[in-house]
Amino acid sequence: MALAGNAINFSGVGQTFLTGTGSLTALDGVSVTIAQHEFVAVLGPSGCGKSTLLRLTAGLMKPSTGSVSVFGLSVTQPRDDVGIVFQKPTLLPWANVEDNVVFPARHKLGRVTPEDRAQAQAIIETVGLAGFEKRLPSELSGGMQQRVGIARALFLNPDILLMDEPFSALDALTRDMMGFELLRLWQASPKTVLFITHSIPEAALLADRVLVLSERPGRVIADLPVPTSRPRDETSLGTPEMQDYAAHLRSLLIRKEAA
Amino acid sequence: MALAGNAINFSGVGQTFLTGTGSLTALDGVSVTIAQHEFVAVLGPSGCGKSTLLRLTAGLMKPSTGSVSVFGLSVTQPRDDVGIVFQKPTLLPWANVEDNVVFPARHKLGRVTPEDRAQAQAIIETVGLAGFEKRLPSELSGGMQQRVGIARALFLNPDILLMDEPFSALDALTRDMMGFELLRLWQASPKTVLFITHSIPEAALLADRVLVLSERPGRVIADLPVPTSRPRDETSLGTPEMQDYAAHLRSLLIRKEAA
Amino acid sequence: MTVADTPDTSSAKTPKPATAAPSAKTVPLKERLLRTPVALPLMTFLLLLILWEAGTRIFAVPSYILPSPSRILFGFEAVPAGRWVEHIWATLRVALLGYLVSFVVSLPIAVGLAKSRLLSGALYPLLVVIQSVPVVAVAPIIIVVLGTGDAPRVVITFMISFFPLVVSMTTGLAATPPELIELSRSLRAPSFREITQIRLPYATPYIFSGMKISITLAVIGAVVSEFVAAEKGIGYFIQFSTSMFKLPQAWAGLVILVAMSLLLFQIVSQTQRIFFPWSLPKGQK
Amino acid sequence: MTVADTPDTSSAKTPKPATAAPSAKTVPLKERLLRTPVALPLMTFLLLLILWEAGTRIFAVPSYILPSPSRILFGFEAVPAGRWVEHIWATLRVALLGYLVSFVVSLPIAVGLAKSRLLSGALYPLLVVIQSVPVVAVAPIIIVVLGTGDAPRVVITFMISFFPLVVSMTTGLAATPPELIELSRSLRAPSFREITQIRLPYATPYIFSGMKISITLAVIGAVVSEFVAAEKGIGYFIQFSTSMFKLPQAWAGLVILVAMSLLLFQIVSQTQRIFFPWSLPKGQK
Amino acid sequence: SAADLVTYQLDWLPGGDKAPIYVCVQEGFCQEAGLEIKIEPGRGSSEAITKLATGTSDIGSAGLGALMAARATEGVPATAVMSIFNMGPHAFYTTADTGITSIKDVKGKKIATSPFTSSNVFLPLVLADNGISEDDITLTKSDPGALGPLLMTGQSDAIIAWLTDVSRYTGQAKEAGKEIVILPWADAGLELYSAALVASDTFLSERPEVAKRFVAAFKKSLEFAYENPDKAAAAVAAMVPELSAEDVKGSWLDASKLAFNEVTETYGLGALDADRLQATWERVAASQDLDPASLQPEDVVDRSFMPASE
Ligand SMILES: Nc1ncnc2c1ncn2[C@@H]1O[C@H](COP(=O)(O)OP(=O)(O)OP(=O)(O)O)[C@@H](O)[C@H]1O
Ligand SMILES: Nc1ncnc2c1ncn2[C@@H]1O[C@H](COP(=O)(O)OP(=O)(O)OP(=O)(O)O)[C@@H](O)[C@H]1O
Ligand SMILES: [Mg+2]
Ligand SMILES: [Mg+2]
Repeated sequence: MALAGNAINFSGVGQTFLTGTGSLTALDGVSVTIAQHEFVAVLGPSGCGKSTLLRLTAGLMKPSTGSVSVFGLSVTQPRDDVGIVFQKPTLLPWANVEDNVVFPARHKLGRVTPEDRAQAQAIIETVGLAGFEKRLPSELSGGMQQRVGIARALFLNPDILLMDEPFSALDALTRDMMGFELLRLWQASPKTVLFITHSIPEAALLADRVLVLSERPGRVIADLPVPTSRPRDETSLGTPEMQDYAAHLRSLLIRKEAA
Repeated sequence: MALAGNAINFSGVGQTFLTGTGSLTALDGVSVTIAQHEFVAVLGPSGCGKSTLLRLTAGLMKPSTGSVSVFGLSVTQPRDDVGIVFQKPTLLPWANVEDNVVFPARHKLGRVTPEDRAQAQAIIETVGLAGFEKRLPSELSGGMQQRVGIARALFLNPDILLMDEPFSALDALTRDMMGFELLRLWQASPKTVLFITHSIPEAALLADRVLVLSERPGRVIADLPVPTSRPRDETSLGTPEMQDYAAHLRSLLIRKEAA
Repeated sequence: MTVADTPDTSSAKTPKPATAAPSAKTVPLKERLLRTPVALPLMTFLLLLILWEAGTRIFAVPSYILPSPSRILFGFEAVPAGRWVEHIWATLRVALLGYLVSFVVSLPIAVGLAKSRLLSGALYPLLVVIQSVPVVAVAPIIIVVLGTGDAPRVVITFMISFFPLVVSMTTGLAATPPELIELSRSLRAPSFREITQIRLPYATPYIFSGMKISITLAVIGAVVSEFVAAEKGIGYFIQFSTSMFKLPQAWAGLVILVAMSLLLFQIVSQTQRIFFPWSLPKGQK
Repeated sequence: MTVADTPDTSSAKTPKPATAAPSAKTVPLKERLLRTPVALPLMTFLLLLILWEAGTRIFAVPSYILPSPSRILFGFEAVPAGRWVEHIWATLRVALLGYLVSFVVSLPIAVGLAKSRLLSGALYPLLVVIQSVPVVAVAPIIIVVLGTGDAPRVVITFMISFFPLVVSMTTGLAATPPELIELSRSLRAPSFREITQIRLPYATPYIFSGMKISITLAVIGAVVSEFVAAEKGIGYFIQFSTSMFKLPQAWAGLVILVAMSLLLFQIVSQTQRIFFPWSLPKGQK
Repeated sequence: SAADLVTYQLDWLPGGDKAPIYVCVQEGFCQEAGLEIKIEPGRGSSEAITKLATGTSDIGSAGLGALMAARATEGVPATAVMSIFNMGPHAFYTTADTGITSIKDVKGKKIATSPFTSSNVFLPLVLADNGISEDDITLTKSDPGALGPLLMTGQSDAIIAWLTDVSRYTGQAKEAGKEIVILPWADAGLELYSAALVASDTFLSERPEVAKRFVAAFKKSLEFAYENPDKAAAAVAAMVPELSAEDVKGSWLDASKLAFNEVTETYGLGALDADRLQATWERVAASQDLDPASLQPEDVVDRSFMPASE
């Protein structure tokens, strides 16, 4: 896949929150560039600032220091070409699955066309929720809810897809299936993906590159391209090359713990 | 470890929900016996009724058909000797970490002793939240919140521990650490554990036995003892025996998909 | 350890498993009673009526203090049916108009209060002022400025009923989960759609809570406005009958007034139940 | 695609990143103003006062329709300070007592309503009845039964102010996440602790929303009770002055009444802000 | 021995027209009669009569018409023992610029009245006496406080108010630069008793001696107040801090004309003349749609508590 130009650029990004009991630095001096159509996974211990990094990219927050730019323009507000899957499903409790998926159209443009509905139907099938179109979120299990959230983010076919642990609530089977489905989607209509995860195999299987963040304040302690070429499948993880790679990632995460 | 008597018994358990659009059978004919101090993991696709099984065991729900008994007594209401880790963290937003952990004492008995606080402190350290005792849940990341939920379930030192995907929101590192910590706790003070998870390696690493549920309506399609003896560590998963075992579990889950 | 024989009696809070799914039609009587929104209150009222009648008879309560239900019944005959209808319509019209105005005015105010702290600081005290001004004190201005038609009465009704709506709406609009607001911002949707498609639906339970309070206040407002300026209406009728010492007739008016409040309250409740069932707490659907 | 120069203007809803953490003390003026709960409303009031004074002068509004602020100022002199204090204390006492009674009575009722649908069906209509009965109509009974002390006035205040509390509390108690109720049930905690330690704290935002409405209604209730039966109190004073055609003096009473409402409202708001900050929506802490 | 406690019920808020009872307290007439007085403000005649009937108060002022209606409809246990105002206080108020100079002129005019004043029930009778039908006028009802403003701003041509408020409306008219014109209904043939001293039957039967002493002291106070309006005003102002002596004096002077007039000269102060009572009842019955036979006006009064005239 051709990587043309830069999609996302962090330069010297730091983020400090004011809390009730003082201030808390979540990110510190993060400088990373992500190329167009690149699939980058982010690993890091809980609370290190991964979600914060994603929020900054989405323009939902302004960095305390440094700057974030997307397609060469400084990010000062949310953009049209970015889709987000949140860590929590955050569905509309009063809308059924289909209405939740087409919600971006209704919300952004104020109307939902029959094409939108057809498109939604296709995505709902992709995420394995066919037959549940008319169910309310409260009638779904946690994993099913998260899949609706993913479908919603895909709905507008964004150039950049920001995913905050999208598969953590899914069962192993669905997780793998969704992972490969995501890869298929990504190859069919190329997108730049920033993918936060807690799973080393998942990162290794899906990404072009993996960023490892340190414990809070989050800094980039490693930026490693995945050694295997695409297309990948379940067996890809079995190669010694990949086993080493996964072990290296693991050691990076553990090393931090020891420090 | 000596397995003395039966802890949990499901016989012909089925559960049907009334929904807005009809009825939905979540579990069907589940008959399983879990011995005392046994660690049983439950795998199954999303929405198959795993959380429902746990709720039935906890006495939070009555089965539509069949019966559930704990220590030989039919479960008709919650019991004192059962601790639950919910799929969502469900913390009290107004209470800090420590107060959330000691909440079972305050809620059940109406008072919190200094010993309770000391006990809570020890558990908070175990789950890696030392230093966050006075933080409110809203100031924690999702993973940290889940760890508070685990600490709370451990607080009353229950005989039976019911855990609903307790580690799914944790990062890989913490996840492993917590898994081994759970094993240590389990060995130090033996408990019967019913552990729902989406992760095959996790199930294989932690459990004595793994139950695999089918897609909805959930039935037990496999009940397989883990072939490796304890104590286990990271390397245990690497043995060919375990590789086969994991592959078998995976195939069971996938076979269902094909069907 | 005690294990009760009758299981799960307190399970009203958990999702109800269909314990007997196939024979779901044999709903127990207690359940069926609960589902009828009319039977139970009716029984309560009948009981109270009987107690009331018995009490006034046993203690020989003079009817100028508290007439017995049977005497109140005669009060209804004091006025021809057509005249009752006129009175009822006068009060109902003002109450509904005032309620409407309250709703229409409260909505933008609540949106403003919820979105802007600046506005909130400036506006909230003003609202409290309007809410706390007793109508009698400002009646002269209202009447001189608005004349003696429906207008002053609607304004008075509005003044009395709008506040709970504003407070509940504002609380509700601010209670939306921040993630959904982020979703809206990330879509760069126009701000009004954040309101209409996310905040307002989320505020629905709060809004209905305010609407339930306000609807009864609107009736009170209409009555109070009739004390201040009217020649028709149930409030006017009650006050007039009292001043003529025609107490059974005044109490008949009171009964109608209460029935009107109950009816309107039920309409608001049922509107929520029928059109916004997801906004009801679990177990009340 | 347009990228605005001034970023993040609408970020009031998202957690505020400390954009300039080290120099956090240089809070911009706008922010500082917003944090002072007094300055902004005060400015609004001053502005209104000036408009009012100017308006009455320019249009030569006679003082028997709307007295100007400067004339109202003279109204304060009509009565010696000690007498003002007596009036204020009489109203404040009844308002606070009635509010207290409302709260104490509403709490168990709301718990009952939230926990039992049977009770709910029987009780709700009764509450609506109490709420919708105009005080004037039942004042004679209340006075005959309770005498002429504070008691009838407290009861009237209660009747006027309790309803929003019940509705908000009930809504709030029913809004607790079902998972937490399951936690409580799994601990087999006594039912009252489910209420005190889970449902009530969860209902806090709703309860305060009700309390804010109720506190101003309690003042209104005290005033209305003084219209019906009193020889002291701000409401009595306003009624008295109005019936004596002393409008500036009545308006002086009105000003005091409004100040009292505002103060009590602020006390409730600040109580929430100080003691229950977690119950405030994000961005208002 | 300790003084007897008597609770005196006003039929409205304190004011100049209620001066006698304040005189009774302040000038010591009540004390001389061995009475200790507690004054309860009221909210209209019906409310006052209810309080008297239930024994919450012992004696007080209330409209005789209201008492008759209450007796006829509910048989309340309260009785009039003395008349205070022997003329109806009802009147049209208008301003000179409207050109209304007699009651006949109100035909076709816009008239405002307060919603629940007893004047409203007599209005049709007065109009009929003057050959006007109710349809000939446009009647609006609004808060008493709004009547003055409506008249002064010209939104109404005339208002219906009581003669006890002459000085207040005159004051408002002056502020508006207008001249007030008053058309009392009594001049146009509406002859009836208005405020009377009404006592609880319990009070009369259980403490008749106290009642007698009170009525005597009250009558004395009434006379004193008429002769010494300044002292009367001072007595009210002393007990009601919200009122100044000037305010009180004006309204007492207005009100005292209802107690001291040609009727008083004919029958004596406080007298309850049988014919005039009958006339009052006929008017009340006609206006409130009551059966004239439902009440013997004589049953409503008890003249035995009046002091023997000197
Ligand atoms: N609004 C906020 N106010 C105060 N602190 C915050 C806020 N948002 C995040 N934090 C803190 O910043 C740190 C990073 O948070 P973030 O949510 O980015 O972590 P994360 O890496 O996504 O964690 P997880 O993997 O558990 O989701 C955490 O310690 C958290 O407590
Ligand atoms: N209260 C309820 N009312 C109706 N349907 C329900 C209810 N609770 C659960 N269900 C349905 O029952 C099925 C099983 O639910 P359950 O939560 O047990 O699944 P699960 O196996 O835990 O799923 P996940 O892995 O996604 O958490 C789901 O299809 C769900 O929609
Ligand atoms: Mg996160
Ligand atoms: Mg589950």
